Amino acid sequence: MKKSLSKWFTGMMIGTLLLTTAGCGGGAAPAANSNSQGESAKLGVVAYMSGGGAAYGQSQKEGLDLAKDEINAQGKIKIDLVYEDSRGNNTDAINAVNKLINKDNVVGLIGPTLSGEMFAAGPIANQSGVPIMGTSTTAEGVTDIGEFVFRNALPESSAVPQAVKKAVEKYNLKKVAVMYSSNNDWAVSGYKTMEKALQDNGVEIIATETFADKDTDFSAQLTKIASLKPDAVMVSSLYQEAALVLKKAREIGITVPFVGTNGFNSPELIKIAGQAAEGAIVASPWYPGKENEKIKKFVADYKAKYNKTPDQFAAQSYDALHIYAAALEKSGSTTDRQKLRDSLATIKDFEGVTGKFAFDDKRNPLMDATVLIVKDGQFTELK
Amino acid sequence: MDVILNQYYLQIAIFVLLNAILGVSIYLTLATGQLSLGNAGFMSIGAYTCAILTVKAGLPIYLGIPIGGIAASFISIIIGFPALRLTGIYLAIATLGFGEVVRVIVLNLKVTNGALGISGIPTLGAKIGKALSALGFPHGVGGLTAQQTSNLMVLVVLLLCLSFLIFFCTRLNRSRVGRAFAAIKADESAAEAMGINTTYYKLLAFALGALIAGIAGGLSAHLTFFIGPKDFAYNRTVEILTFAVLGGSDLIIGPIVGALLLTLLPELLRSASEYRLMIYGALMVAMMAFRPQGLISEETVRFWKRKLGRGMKQ
Amino acid sequence: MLNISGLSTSYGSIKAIKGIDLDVPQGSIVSLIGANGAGKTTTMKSLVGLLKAQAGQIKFLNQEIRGLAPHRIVSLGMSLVPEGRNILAGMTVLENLEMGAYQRKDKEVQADLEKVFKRFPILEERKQQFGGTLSGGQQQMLAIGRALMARPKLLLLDEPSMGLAPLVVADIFKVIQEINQEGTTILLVEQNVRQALKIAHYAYVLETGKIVLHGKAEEVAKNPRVMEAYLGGTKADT
Amino acid sequence: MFWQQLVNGLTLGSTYSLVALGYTLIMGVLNIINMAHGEIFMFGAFVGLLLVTYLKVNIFVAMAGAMVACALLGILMEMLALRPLRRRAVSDLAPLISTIGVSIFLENLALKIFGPQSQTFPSGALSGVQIQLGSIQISLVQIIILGISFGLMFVLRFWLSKTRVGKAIRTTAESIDTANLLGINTNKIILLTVALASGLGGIAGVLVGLSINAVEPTMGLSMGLKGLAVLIFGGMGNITGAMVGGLILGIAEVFTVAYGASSYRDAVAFGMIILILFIRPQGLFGSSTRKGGRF
Amino acid sequence: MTLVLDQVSKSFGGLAALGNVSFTVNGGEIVGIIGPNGAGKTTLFNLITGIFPPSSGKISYKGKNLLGIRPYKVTSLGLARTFQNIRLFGHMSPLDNVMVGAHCRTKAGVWKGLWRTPTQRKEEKRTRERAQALLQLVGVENDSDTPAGSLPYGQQRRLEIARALATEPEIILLDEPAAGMNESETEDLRLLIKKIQMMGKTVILIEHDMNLVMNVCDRLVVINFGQKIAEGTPAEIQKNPLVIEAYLGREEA
Repeated sequence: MKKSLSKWFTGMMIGTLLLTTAGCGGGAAPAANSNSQGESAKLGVVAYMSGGGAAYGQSQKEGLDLAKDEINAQGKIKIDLVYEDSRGNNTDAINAVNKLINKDNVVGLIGPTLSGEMFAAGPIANQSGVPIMGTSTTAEGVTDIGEFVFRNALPESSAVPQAVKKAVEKYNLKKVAVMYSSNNDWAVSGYKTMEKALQDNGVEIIATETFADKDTDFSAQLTKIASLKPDAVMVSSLYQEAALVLKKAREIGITVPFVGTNGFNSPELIKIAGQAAEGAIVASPWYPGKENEKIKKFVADYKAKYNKTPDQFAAQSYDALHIYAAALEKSGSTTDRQKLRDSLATIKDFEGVTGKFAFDDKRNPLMDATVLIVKDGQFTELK
Repeated sequence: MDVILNQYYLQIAIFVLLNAILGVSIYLTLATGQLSLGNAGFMSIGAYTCAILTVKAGLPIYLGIPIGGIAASFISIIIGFPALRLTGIYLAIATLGFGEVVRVIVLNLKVTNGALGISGIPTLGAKIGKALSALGFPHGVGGLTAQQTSNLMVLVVLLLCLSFLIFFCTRLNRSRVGRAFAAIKADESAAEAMGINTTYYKLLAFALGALIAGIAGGLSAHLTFFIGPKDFAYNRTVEILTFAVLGGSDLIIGPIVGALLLTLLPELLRSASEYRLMIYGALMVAMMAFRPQGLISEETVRFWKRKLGRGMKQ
Repeated sequence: MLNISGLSTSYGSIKAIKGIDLDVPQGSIVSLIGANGAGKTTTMKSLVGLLKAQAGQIKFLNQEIRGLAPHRIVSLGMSLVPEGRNILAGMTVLENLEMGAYQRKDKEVQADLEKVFKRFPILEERKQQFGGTLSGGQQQMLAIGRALMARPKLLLLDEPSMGLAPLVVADIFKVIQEINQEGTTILLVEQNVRQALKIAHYAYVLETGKIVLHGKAEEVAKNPRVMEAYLGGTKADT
Repeated sequence: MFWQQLVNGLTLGSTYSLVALGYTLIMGVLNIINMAHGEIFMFGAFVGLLLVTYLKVNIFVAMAGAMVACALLGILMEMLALRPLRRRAVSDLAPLISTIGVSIFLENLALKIFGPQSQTFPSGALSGVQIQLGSIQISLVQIIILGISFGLMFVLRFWLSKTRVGKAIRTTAESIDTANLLGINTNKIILLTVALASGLGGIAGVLVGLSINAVEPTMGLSMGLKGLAVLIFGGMGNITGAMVGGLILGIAEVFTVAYGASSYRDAVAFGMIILILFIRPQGLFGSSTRKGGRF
Repeated sequence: MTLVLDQVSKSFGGLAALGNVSFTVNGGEIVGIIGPNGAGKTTLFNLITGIFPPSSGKISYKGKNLLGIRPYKVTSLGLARTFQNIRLFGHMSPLDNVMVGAHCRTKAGVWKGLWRTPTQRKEEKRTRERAQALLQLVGVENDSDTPAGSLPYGQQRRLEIARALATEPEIILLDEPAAGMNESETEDLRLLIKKIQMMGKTVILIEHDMNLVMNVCDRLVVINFGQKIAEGTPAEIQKNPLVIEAYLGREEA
């Protein structure tokens, strides 16, 4: 009985082996580029949908799905989305991009979620001549990959200085402490921008402490910082660590303002940190509380569909698809990748939920950020 | 032909080969019965050394990759002396710890650019493409696009690497050194009593494994345009381990088959991506319960030899 | 009490015992003797279920016990004092003895403990010491005492004299005889042939996995074959 | 600041100790490293969270619930992933790999069931309460964790050394064969041990979840690796070792941040075990041979 | 006087396994070491071959101190052994097992093995031929499809001897080579041991099979409770009352 079970198992595994090898060769051949008009445009999405960062990919998917339904309902242009999971892993991102380009024959790409993934997968799209747009890849140098690489994610270099400047003016900051997640590329990039912005504003950095993603204990860093009595604390990290930092800081009696990078800009921050999030400052193009019809409608629709407030990952993805739709409309083809790229590059005066938008000559977004502060459990504009 | 030359399949084939090389690296250390979970660490040493040399110092790739491998094996010898006194689980955990320490050091060094990693690494494909156009084939060869040609060339390069490794290992297995490895794996103290300097051969296997992992690291840097510390963390270690576990580590073909299966499986399971890792985990448990020696063991080969041999006679 | 027929056990492809027939009548001491590697320990381990026998019958108190888990066999009243004693080195002497009575829930455990201490006073002296710190002879006493704590109907002893000084060996054999006189049946594997045959009622001689000789102990003792098996005859060199 | 940092280190260390206790129990009896312990811990945190959030139970009831749920999970793991391996002669690496498989499975199962976002305990569930002792500040949850981990250590030690079942566990830990000969149903004892260790993991999950107040599916890995480091540092299968090792690791990490470079903090745990493996492979409190007392 | 043991003692964790054992072995002799189970015979072998060091005392071989020398070096000095519980490399073929034995007499490293240089090929060929000859000597078939671990018990014992002989030893230490063998196998073994002696090698033998020991050994050393209790020719030993007592127990308790 035991023997036969083991034999059966081996047989099954060998079967899988044969199937996989067969499947590899016998995959559907990609259809040749058809030029027929009026068909729906196929866009590929590479997102972090399983594993530790799946929360981000999930928000992005939700934002995209919402935008897709709207665009298709309008009927001017039809869009098909093909999702691929990148697991936050460079190799998987490369495979996903390759599959979308060469097997699914997509006309353009959205994603990947992480800047690191973009550095790995972006060159593939660029080589193949397929436009790719990051919606959350804020790191330095992303669009330097090549002229097919776009992003509508506001790089830290635009947002962070605004927040720092405003905070310095408002609270008359002289000396601050900085904390960042040192194993997260995106947070490190944010930290570097932050450091430069502080120097530009003549603020002294009295302590620089690091932690890692998924850390849960910040007592040592914060005790040290508390003893130095800074005027404010700057934090560059994802929302979970940021929220835990805020909580611990308030617990041990640090009451000064906290200024954060993009990671602060999430409803989850307030959800996790609760009362401790009060007074946290962040600059963001995305501000759900803004008096704007478009934003209100988006927030309401999103709430109706997913029963939660959209975060910036959702908002920026939502905008990204609308930008693509506008470009597709302009290019007049649902399959021509080069044309799509060229028309994307000329997008100007686009009104999205994250504000007025245009690409600069390096395919980075030109947009304004609003400096927000958490007040009574809500992001409100810091004036 | 189009199907085979589809860049998606070419790319997957390239990753299969890269992973197969990693599989060989863990196979080599396992050849003396030592489980090293430090291969991701050695891979990262190789990858960073090579990337830094090629990106910052402008060394050609064909020099950068072997130097990366040598750097990894050099480090392996330094930590191998104390580490190889440990056996079994202890060695596994110590090497796992080594990988983590390497990761933290990489995060903190300036030259590795911390968490931001090194981007814009020239790819093997691009280099080959350049060489091709220098040879007068700017638009590819024989009706293929330049990209297809260079990818195909990369594939050939990797295939050559892997073939050499297989050749190396089979030659090794049938030599004095290979027999010493096998003897140590079977019974370390009996091997020592038979006149084998076990420390030397264990260290040799360890260093060879690190060398190959380092070379694989260098290759991977030039295949993925970008490397960051996250690429060589715990998950990578487990991934490399599963190649050997699934395929079997008795014979060199085992980890290679394991790498093939485990690189293809995620692509096939793309539609079931949420369940992909759950299936992975369950598979590991089932393997240990039903076939701890892996899919391909010496018995399997013997069985098929006998069966085919009989078939031939009939 | 114990009837074995056709018992065979293998390690992998190597057959260690090949069809053994053996009877242990109630109240007796039966001695199983044989050279190293003859299969004595394998036999003992097969009886208590530590090794899975491939074929044959093991009837204990008229119940088939082949294939039962060891703890079930212990609860039926069979205890083995293994070769090498297997003292719980990291537990105290007292704890070792208590573990002997693991399955018992009756109130006489304490009384039995006193009995063991009376039989082996040294154990009482050292009852708080770790088992691993005892000398070889004391460990053997502890192992026997521990087995007795289970109140076995049949006690299996695997080489109780191994590695012990002659004086201690004599003591151990005396104790074995006493235990038997108090009503416990004993199956004894021994290398110390002369001693073993002296206290045994019946004896079986095992050679390379087979019983080659059996009978009343005194008859076996007189058999020249036994003498030869242990000290060897001198054949002419070829 | 020194004293405050010491307290920080102790409280952090006590969470490590709590996690390491479960590791050490399984290591002691089965001589394997349960790589899935971190994920069991994570499940415990979720079960506690769900109980508090939806059934509005008292936090101690939630701990009991998490303990039971994790014990059941442990039983499943023992029956499906460990017992089949014991029946045949496999290398000691097989259970290591098998439990890595379990850990991957559980983490992704949790991602599927609970979603990737981190979740928090509702306010009022003990978290956030601070106590001031002179210039030193400590949170109530941390005191509870410290208390419970020390309490558990003493209870466990007492239970293992004085009770019948505890002694049976120690006997099985010394030798499964001898335990069998003494009439102990070793399969049952092993099942009990794994269930107990997993249950302890569950309690640890709730407490740690409460203290950081963020529960998410990948929290098991980092905590699991820390627990693993403590296990090896303190000595495999040694309860005192787990306790002291956890505290030392906590203090070492905190002091690395306070007086060294915070960015090297993650290297401390593994640096420590590499060091200890070279100097004293059996760990701080472990004995060099299997002859010495377990636990 | 090739091998000299001088007042050798060994204790494990306070328990004495061997106490002040001294004897010498001369070139070309067959010396038997006998004694009841647990007397310390295998410990003696482990001390000689360097598995662990003695607690006190000296061991020297051809005037060379063997203390603190690792087992593989001891083997290359010319002392090879077999094990009481067979320790073949179970998955390897019998031929490969024997070829492993030739390790310390050969040189080719990774590089030469990879490119199969002429010297490597020559060496490999010589090793193979010698190994085949040794297999023939001990009477084990060279079947590459049967791993050593699946051979019959008696063949495994003889294969271990062939493997030890492949190290080209001057002294070969056999630890219970006849255990588990039947009478005719034991007789073959006796002839084999004699042959090994004829090859000019010295044999040290631990054995329980008294027929074998008495018939093959030139001299016997008897160990009981870690002490040497007697030494002499088989005939002397058989009459020694101390030995009889050690084996059969005392006449009167």
